[in-house]
Amino acid sequence: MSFETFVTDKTGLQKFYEAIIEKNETYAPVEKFGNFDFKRITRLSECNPESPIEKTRSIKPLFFPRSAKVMKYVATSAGTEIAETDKDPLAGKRVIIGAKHCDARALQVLDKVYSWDYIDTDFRNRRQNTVIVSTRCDKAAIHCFCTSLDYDVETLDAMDVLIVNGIDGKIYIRAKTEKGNAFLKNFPTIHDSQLPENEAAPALKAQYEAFAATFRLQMNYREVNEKLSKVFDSPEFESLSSNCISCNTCAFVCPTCHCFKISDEKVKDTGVRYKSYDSCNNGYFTLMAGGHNPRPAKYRRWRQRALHKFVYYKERFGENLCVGCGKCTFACPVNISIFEVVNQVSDTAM
Amino acid sequence: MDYTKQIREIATKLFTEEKIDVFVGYRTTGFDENQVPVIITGLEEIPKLIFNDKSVFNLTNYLKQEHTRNKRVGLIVKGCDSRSLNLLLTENQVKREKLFVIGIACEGVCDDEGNKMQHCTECMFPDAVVFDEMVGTTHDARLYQVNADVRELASKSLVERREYFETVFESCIRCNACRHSCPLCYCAKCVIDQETSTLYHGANTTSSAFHALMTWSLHLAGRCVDCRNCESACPMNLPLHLLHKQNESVIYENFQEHMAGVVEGDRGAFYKYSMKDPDDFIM
Amino acid sequence: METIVKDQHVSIEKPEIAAPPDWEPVIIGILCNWCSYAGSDLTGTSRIQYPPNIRIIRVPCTSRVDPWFLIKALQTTADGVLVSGCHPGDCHYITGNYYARRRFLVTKKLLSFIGFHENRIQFSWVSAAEGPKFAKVVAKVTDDIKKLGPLHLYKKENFEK
Amino acid sequence: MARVGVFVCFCGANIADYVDVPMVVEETKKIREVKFAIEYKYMCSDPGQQLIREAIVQHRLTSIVVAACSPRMHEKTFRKALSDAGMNPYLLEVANIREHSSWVHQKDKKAATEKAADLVRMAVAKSIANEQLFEISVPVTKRALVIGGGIAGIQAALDIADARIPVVLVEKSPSIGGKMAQLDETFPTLDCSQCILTPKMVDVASHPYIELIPYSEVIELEGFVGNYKARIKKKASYVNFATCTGCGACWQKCPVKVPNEYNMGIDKRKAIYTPFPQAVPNKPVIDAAYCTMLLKGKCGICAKVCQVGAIDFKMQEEIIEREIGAVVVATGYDLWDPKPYEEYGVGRFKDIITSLEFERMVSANGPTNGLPVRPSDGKIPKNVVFIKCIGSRDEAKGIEYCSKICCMYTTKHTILLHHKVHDSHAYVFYMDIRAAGKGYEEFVKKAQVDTAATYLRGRVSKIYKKEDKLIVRGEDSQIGQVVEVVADLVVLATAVIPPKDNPELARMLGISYDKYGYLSEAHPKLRPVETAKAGIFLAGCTQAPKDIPDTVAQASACAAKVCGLFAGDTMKKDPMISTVNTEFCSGCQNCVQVCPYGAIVTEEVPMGHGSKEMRTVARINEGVCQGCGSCVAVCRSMAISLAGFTDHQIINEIVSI
Repeated sequence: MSFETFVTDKTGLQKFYEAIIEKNETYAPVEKFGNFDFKRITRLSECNPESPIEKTRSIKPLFFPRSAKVMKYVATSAGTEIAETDKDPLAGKRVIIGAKHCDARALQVLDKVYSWDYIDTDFRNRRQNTVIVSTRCDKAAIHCFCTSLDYDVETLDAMDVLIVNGIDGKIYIRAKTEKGNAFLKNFPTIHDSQLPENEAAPALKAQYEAFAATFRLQMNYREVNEKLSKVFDSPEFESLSSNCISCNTCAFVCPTCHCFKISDEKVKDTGVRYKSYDSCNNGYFTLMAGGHNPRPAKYRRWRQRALHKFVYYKERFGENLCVGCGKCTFACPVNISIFEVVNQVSDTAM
Repeated sequence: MDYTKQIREIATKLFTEEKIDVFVGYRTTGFDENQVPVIITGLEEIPKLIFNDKSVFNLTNYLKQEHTRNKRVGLIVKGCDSRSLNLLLTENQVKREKLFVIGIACEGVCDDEGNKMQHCTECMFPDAVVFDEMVGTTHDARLYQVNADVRELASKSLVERREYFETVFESCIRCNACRHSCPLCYCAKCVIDQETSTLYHGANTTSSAFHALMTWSLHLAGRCVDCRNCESACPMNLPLHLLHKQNESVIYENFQEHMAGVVEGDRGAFYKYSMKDPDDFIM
Repeated sequence: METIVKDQHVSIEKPEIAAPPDWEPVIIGILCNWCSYAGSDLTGTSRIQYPPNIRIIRVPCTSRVDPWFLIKALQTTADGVLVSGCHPGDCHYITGNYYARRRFLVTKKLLSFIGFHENRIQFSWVSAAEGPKFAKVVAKVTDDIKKLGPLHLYKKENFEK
Repeated sequence: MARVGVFVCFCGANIADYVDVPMVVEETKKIREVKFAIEYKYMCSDPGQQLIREAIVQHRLTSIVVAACSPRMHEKTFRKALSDAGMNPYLLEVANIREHSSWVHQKDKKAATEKAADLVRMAVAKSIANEQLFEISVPVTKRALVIGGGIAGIQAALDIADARIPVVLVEKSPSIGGKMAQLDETFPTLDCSQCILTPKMVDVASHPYIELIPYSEVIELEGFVGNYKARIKKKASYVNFATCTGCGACWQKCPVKVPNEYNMGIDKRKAIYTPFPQAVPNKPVIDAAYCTMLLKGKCGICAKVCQVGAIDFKMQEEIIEREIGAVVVATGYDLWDPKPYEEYGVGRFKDIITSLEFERMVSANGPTNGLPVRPSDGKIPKNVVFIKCIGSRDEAKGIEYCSKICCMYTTKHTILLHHKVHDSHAYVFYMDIRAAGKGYEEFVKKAQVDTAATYLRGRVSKIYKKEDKLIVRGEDSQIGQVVEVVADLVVLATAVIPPKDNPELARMLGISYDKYGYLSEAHPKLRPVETAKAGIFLAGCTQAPKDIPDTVAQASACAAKVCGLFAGDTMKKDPMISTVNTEFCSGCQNCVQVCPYGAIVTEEVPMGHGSKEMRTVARINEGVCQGCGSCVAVCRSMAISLAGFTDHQIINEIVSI
């Protein structure tokens, strides 16, 4: 299915963004300490919708917060009462602008795990109530490899509205979903510039091709998937993980990692239960109450991380749990590249 | 500053003479200027080794990792790294006889953009203080100066400082990368991970970030060597050095202690005292 | 007694939220068993009156006080903290308060650096004989913190007064 | 889940008048863990305690909170009540709602009540984290080591031995007796020093419970209170004490003459010698530094004259080990060398002597037959100037403190001078006369009258020689004039200083010493004989300058402490001490660094996960730990916890207000 495409210029886009911000609860990349994190904004000047890839955190926290309050309780001699939980602050109707397409794709992957045996209603509500406006990148960053994975970046419909900076200098705004299409109807200013499909498609394709040509990293994901499923006992994991310092940053910035821990904090007689990010690279991640830890060694945790991304998730849900965004590699203090790791390990497969 | 040749020569000698089992150094990423720490185990890997002003990461962190445990380790240390090594030796975390330390007379390292890092411009001890072999030309002693960022922030009003740090703690995502990348954070289980309902701070709230970072910086007070591994690891680019440098300036100015890790056997200001310590802040 | 380190830049925190009219600060007092706790007992037996805002926690020695307690207190229940111990040289455990003194100074300066008013974290030496001094110290700390208003900075979410 | 019982006391009207006690009970009942709460008039009374005992059984309580007076008052009482009910006494917490609330907030009942409720809430929260603790018992070796055989060591050894506790008395020199044996008479009674000391020395030698090891030094002490092991180095005396009869033939025939330390070098002794005639043990030793047989292999006369063949030139030093339970350190003092007083001509003018030299001269068994003489010409001096505070109270040249005994012995010296040389005249330059002590002031007053000595208040600025006299120029500050005294002899009252090897000794014993080198007591007022290290006690001048009565009193106090320590077969200790959770211990040894008692040692434990590798962790010696918690606060991994004040307990208190 194809939706309408509109063409505009820089000022038009700016007006479009301003109109979004004015009418909606809007989230956008806001700079803090040289880093872009998605925050609630009220003015366009607060954010940079075209923030650099390597410095932008994913939009995952807007759907799966870094720490979410599960419940609040009061324990007295009269018994333990679950206090009235606050309304989910992320459940309202909202718009995200400046999202990267890989981040949007990551949500599609996460949808699978969140609506599998148990449906996470919070996550689903947040997804349903959010319009994602994504700008297609012009140039791949050094660790990007989204074009090498099991989704087509060109036809990707994970975002509701796609903005493309055409190589002709024009800016194309295109709805990618019904939700996006309906959303665009609220902005009459850009309607004047509707393009017929036969004009829009080549412009978008041309931009994509120019973009796709900038990738340093290329791989054949089918081969990697295939080979990785056979390398569980590869000694390569040990040497590849040798310079990992188990800092967990990769998991915290990853747009698809979804492991969490539950913790209680109690003051006086009131307690709050939080659900917060955790990382399988953490040595205590698999520590059990009895003291047994099935993954005490670093390479085992590393293997789990790599294989979960490229083998286990694929086996269960048919998709890679990696969208090729390169965020983990950008964030890694010792520059370990997941791309290198999976490729080198799969090379050892028979 | 490019000591690749010397490092490779020394590493070759060490492996040939079978003095070490592993060597911790740097290699290029293969695609950009930046470097990856690398643990090599034999002569055949020596051509990977490199050392220049992009060799930023403090390698003493690897002394707490399982790949070097109970092995004879060859190691490259810059001035700051050597101070953390000194503390690790003092705190009985590593055995000196198991190490072969290549000390660097460091000219300062550069960030991603190629600019000299701020702490290198302020560095008091660019030369390694612990080493078996020294590479480079040594420097004269430099005077202590309060970190420029700390000075600037301290000159602001209380409200401004509070607002600034509220942003810092709010931006923290509690990934604990700062702790893991710190060579001096080697506790079996960190105090902020202790699981008792009233003690536990695993949640990622501003309050818990405040708690975690404050506790962390106080545990490093008088010990932080300003290698900035924590900042390079922080995915949110938080100015973590501010906390450490603030403590350092208070300690240096009030207790006239040595800088952390400069003197062997010196554990840092919190583990000793003087009768002459300031008392005027106490009623 | 009169020496309180003055914040050179601003004398008072800007209260984020105005104090309710009947607001009373909560001050946590951590006292060493041998001097200050005994001194506070003496204040009691001498019937010297002081403001009722302080809640006292007994520890064997000020060297037992981990700066972590102060952080935890400010983060949860307290509007201000007072730690009190033996005068230098009088420590029941010989050197405890010397170690504590260093930690206190660094902690106080660090907390002040990140935006807590210095008067929220106070220290005193009160001997077992200084009942009147203990009352004065408490009165002063209470007064200081009343001026500063309720502490909201980094309070845990589940804390309600 | 915890089941806490709360008992709130009215304390008659003391609490009830200012705190709404029933309200506090009501508030307390709201706490989840509180299963029983009640108020009572006097909790400390028998019926009050009975209430606790009954409730423990009836409500299956797991911890108890009593809200009453200060825990410093009745904690023990209530702990006993818990014990009586079969509950571990350390499951008690006391909320101090009297000293901390009702008595100090008498004008505001509402606030006092709120505060009391908070204090109870905190105590409840703490008590939830309370653990059962058990009194620690440490076995003791009932043998004491006394280091130093001066009057302090002698007195301590005798007192301990009289209580039928074995004592090992180690003396560095060949004979016990110390400085007191060099004195002639003692103030303020002018008792003959030898007459009162030597019987005690003989007692030591003959006491069945005292093992006297002379001519020896303690070189190592390991272990902890009740369980020390001392290594004692016995120097080679080259005389077999077992066979030597002490006849004296050897030293009479010995050809080598050596300055006699006992007489301050005024006369000579031999290379084989007994320090003084009444020495105990009265056996000679060979001074290896002078004996020509030992130095050059020539002579050996002593061996030839010895009828019992006790001389053994091949004797080697010997190491003796003794298991002991407590140590009394009584290493005495030294005298300050007045050399820095150059303007007095110290070292240039022979007729300037120190007080102890004067003391030896006037002593009946001294080198000059009991008469003071001028070292320069051997004449009896007529005008003698005594100068006090030589080194004492002198920050510039000497030490800051007052040596305490000089005023008194100088007074004694004026009397002795008067007795020995009737037509003499004494001049005393003094700063103050400090005569605090029983009979001391009277002694000084009487001496001033009897001897008609001239007391001049002021410092001496210069001494110079004029013909064979010494001219002492000083200030008489009372008339504000410079005075000059023509003196035949000048006696300097030099300061008391600690023995120079005190710091080394302190390090070996693991105790502390002050900036002068005096060994430090645990508390200047309340624990003056204990050191910070349990089981090590101080007697005499090694702790600070003091006179003989004070020294003897302190020595006896040490003996009482040692006897108290050894009263049972084991020592009982409060269980509120630190313990290490080795799982979390990273082995950084910060705790070892800050522990004031040296109570923390390291040990090796397996790495875990079935690994054969070992790692180093800290271990607390429960016999030594005093429970200050210094180690807990410096333990970054939270591996150490202090029973009764765990992190969990304190945080519980903080978050429950």
